[in-house]
Amino acid sequence: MFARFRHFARTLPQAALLAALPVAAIAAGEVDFVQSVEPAGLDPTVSSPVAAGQVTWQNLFEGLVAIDRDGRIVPQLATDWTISEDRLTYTFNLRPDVTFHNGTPFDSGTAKFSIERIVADDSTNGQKALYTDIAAVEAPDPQTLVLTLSRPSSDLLYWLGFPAAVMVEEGSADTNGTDPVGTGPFKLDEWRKGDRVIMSAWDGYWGDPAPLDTITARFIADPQAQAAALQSGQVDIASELGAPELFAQFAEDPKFATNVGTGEMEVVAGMNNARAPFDNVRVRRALMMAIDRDALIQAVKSGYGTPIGSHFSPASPYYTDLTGEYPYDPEAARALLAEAGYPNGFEFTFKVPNRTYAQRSAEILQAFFQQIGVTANIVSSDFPAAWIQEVFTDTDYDMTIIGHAEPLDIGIYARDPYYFNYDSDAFDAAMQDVATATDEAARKAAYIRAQEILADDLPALFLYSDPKLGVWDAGLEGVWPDGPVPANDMTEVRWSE
Amino acid sequence: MLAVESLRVTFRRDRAPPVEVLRGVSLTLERGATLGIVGESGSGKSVLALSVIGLLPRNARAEGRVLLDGTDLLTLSERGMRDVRGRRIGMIFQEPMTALNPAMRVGVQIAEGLRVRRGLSRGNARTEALRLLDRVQIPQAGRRIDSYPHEMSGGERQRVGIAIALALEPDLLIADEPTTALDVTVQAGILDILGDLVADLGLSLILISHDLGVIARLADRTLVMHRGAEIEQDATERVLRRPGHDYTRTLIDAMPRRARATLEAGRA
Amino acid sequence: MRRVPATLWIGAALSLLFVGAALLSRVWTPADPTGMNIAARLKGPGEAGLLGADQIGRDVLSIVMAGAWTSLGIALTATAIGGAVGTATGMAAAAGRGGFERAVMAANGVLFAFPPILSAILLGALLGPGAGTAILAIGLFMVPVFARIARGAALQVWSRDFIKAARMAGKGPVRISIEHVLPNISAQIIVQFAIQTGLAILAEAGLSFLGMGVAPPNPSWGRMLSEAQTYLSSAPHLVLAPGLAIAGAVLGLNLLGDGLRDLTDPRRGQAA
Amino acid sequence: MRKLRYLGRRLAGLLGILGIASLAIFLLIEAAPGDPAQIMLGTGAQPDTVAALRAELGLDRPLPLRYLAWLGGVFTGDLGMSYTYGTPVAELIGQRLVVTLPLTAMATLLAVAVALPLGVMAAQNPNRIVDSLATAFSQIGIAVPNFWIGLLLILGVSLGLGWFPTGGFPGWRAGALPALSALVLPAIALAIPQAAVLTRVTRAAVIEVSNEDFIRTARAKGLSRRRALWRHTVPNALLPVVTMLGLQIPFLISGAVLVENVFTLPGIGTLAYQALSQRDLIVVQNVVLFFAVIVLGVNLLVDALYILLDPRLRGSG
Repeated sequence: MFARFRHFARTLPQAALLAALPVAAIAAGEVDFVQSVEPAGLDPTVSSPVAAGQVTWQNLFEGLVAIDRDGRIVPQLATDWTISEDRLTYTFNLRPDVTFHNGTPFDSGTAKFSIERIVADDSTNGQKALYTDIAAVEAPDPQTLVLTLSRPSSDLLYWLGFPAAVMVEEGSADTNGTDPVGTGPFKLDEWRKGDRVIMSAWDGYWGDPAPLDTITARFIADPQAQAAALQSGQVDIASELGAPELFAQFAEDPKFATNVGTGEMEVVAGMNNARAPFDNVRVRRALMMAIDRDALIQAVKSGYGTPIGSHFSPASPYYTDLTGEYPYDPEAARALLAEAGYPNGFEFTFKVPNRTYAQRSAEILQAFFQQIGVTANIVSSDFPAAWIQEVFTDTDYDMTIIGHAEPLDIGIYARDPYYFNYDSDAFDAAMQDVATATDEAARKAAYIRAQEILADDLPALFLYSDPKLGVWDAGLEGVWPDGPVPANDMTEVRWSE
Repeated sequence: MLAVESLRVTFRRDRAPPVEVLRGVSLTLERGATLGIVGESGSGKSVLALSVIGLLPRNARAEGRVLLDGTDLLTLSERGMRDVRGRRIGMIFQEPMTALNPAMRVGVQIAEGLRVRRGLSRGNARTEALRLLDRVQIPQAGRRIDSYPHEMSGGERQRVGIAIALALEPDLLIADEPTTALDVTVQAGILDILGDLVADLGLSLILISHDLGVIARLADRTLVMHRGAEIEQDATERVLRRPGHDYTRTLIDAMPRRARATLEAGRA
Repeated sequence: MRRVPATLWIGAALSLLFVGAALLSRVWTPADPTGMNIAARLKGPGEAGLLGADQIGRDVLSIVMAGAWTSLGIALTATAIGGAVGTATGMAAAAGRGGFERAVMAANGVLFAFPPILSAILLGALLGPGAGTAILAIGLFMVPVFARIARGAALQVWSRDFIKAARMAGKGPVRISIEHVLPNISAQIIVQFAIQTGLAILAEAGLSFLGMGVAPPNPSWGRMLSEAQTYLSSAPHLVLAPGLAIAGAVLGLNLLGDGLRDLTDPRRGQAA
Repeated sequence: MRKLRYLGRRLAGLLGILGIASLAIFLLIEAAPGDPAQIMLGTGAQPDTVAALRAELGLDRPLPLRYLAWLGGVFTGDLGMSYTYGTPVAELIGQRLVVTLPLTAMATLLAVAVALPLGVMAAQNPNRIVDSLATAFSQIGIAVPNFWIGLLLILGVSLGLGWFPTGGFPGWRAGALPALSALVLPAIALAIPQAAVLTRVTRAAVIEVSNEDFIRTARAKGLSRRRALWRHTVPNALLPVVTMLGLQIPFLISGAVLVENVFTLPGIGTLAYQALSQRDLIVVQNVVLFFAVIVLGVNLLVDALYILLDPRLRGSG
């Protein structure tokens, strides 16, 4: 009875709406994907790279190389490349007959401009630090680009596949934030700020045209609203559903395809290693052992997520499982705390960004710490503004909690200054070995050593890796299941016949 | 023409026993005659007037009979009563400052009854309103017709009040303390107009006042009321000259000496 | 003796219920309002506690009770501060007149120009979210309200004869304000206090909803609602309890205020 | 004439208040911790990159200069460029206004449409069921937070019945109907507390005016109760209602911030909130100033309406 009423109730206003709408409002080649954060500008080479890249990377902008859905480096605007014996010179052969959306041809001159712009003194590229080993850029002929490094950087090729290193051209570089001009298969139609970015297929694309005619990024911060938009068909893809607790209902629904993918986001509780008692490694270990990471994931992420023991997530090719290093053991934690000189525990201020996952995790950590006699006083911090100022810039904090979304970003622990105030010669050496590794095995070994040092030193409490909970219309193919790069690559997405 | 028979009015009150404000009053009024009702404030004069025109507050209950040409007004429906108000009985109120709608031009207020009850066109109603303003001796009526009440003096407003009451040419006019709120100099003018109307149009008039001087000027008969009851009722001359009751006498004594003198003079 | 209006009874009873719950929560709640229980998460009313459990398995009834303490505490403190400052400036404006009065009224105009939530968000940005910020922001927006009412009421008192007498007796404006004006306007201020406390609860809930309220684990009705939005379809009970608590507390205080006004001002009592 | 001078004086006072408000806004936002350049660049950026961006945004100029530049821009109609979006602030506000303005207008219309008849009916039938219902509605409506109403509407109407979207805004280009239907529930949530306040004021005002002498005069003309009500009582009772509408503007805006948040509408409230958390200072300054202008402007408008509604204030001649 109720069901019938609901059906009637549902169809009534819809019929009225449909009658009023122009026909063919829904084209076959159209996809709307949801994204929780709206980028400040659409240019991934300036300002907030993650959100901008999630909209435009691969769709609008392309790089010399790209990272594919499996995390591999693949050629893009460079067809192939050679690396010199001393690993200091990279020579790229560039793809001919590539033009930007505004008709400007892509050649080694534009590539040189793009790279030099990243490393310039007045560069406003947020990821500049990754590319500063590039000492010189040369363009000996239109199809050849030569990069000379000041020291070996084994990850450089990987970084060049990143949103922060996409190719732009000089004439439009300054306005890419609002009016992006790239070489990708889609071009910008309209950006309705606060709501959506609409992109449509560009007929001048150098490669195979994308199957879709139109793609739209919809910015919906609230997880409930994301789920509702999916259910009502207003959006087709949520590659990272914000509400894990709603995921199960989509998994049961045949209208949707779901996938629990691995993501690159590691949630860690960073500590101020320069401040007592967090300068004491035994205290840090005791706190780590006070936490039942599985229970935490259950509570915060409805069980979707993987405990981590160090800074890499299982999505990383160099991941090694170190969760066994300091497992949940409140008894041992209490003992270790006493050994460190805090038999009665201590009290500290827990500066938590006012974001749901952080607040929720902090509340649970607070309860765990209480079990070993440590009192955490939670202070909300307005994110990002106040948090970045207080924690990141001023490092005026005891403990905080935040997700690190950039892949292969373990190097942040070697940075000085960085908000952990962590200083370890052994770790710095391991990172040096990563940079100078001449083969993949040596590189992997160095990365694993770096992870092991962190897992033992615990400059931060390593909590969990965020899953990439993908939900999309069951009629869609080609959606990225995992997230080796935070992106919504729509270039291979199609509606199945 | 009008006969009120043992009219009782009681007010219901919240959380208190009902109170009786009229305790059986009777009166009769001939066509073209003027009845004065006198009494101190709270004596039930106004309630009596409101019962006749059927505008008692909601919590009031009237018993008895109010016969207008043989029809008991108390038994009339609201719709029936609406035909009586304005057309058969017009009423003039005490406070010219508050008795007019402050947000409406006076001409419109006069014309409103004509338009609603008579169905006159806007233009015809305006012409008629202009005539009425002339009738109540508003100078420069053509200009003043578009004034708002606050732009007029008290006397002028009271004249507008009379014009409103006259608009539908009623047979009976009830004037409830029409001059009390006015300056002495203005009072006379208003009373003159009322007197002229009775004389020229053959109206019946019920004139309510606490001021015997006012009553004495116009009323053929006078009803003296006290605490909701009739004290005496007779020809005005008789009541004033040979008050049949102590209360009437105190009313006469309370009059200013000069007014009493005029009264004496008038009597003489 | 006038009869006590029914609204006053209902208002007083509702207000007492919430004050009682707030006080009780300091010594007893059915369960630990901060104690999580993963096994019970999102369980409905009856399955886990009287009002169910939240997303980390805390007992909803216990958090709502403890939330009363937070909510009432912030609202009362903010209104008390705003009320005291506002009343004092309003009385001073009435006593001082002239330029001072104009300055006070202009300052009120500036405060009035900022929509309350917006000024609270601005303050939140400046001071960081937390109870102190909420109290300050809400209190600040109470100031012009009380100032206006106190000034209006005080001006009426100042025009009365006994003030003239006091002035002729050589009393200064400060002394007159305290001895004569304050007692005569206190009834109006108290009535306004009850109503403004209700508004303060609404404002606090709004701030917490936007993540600008007290820090966890201090329970807060507004934050409960903001968290409940995520579970709207899977656990609707989470959205009902805190909302009803807010509405009930505000309703109680409003009725209390209206009832008090009817009691102290017979003219209004009849009109209402 | 007198009235014109009065309105002129009001306008001057208003500009003074806006001047003080603008300085307060500017200083408050400047004093808040958080560097827009650092926020835009994220946690990966090095200090020299941040410094470069600060220079590019003009954030390295001295404080008084930036304030004066902003104020000068406001007077010439140039509100500056958003740090984060990189678009003119005026354009940004305009884009958001096409959501917030219809939203608040719909809410106000809805509130008036409910409150006026309800308040009048309640006043006409004291102590009857209508009156009790109206009183209950106004008491409860004032007490419930509008964002909670929003949540309940999403729960019951959107998720339950499947009517109207749960949030988001398709844009006016998608057609008037989809756009309006996205605003229906938020407008209802916003309208209910407003309607409650207005019902209360209307009821009290109508009761008060009903007891005026001129209503008796009108009835004595033989006017029906209904005509006396709509021609005489209601026009005179509108004054306090209009006043209350003006006084409610700050609350309406506050409510819009919350309701836009619940329904994820890209309105000006969301813009203010978002820009502040991004420390897009120039946007925050302008939006807050804009709201102040609206609040004060509406109150000036209410004053003007007063003069229109009450001829006594119009002055003769």
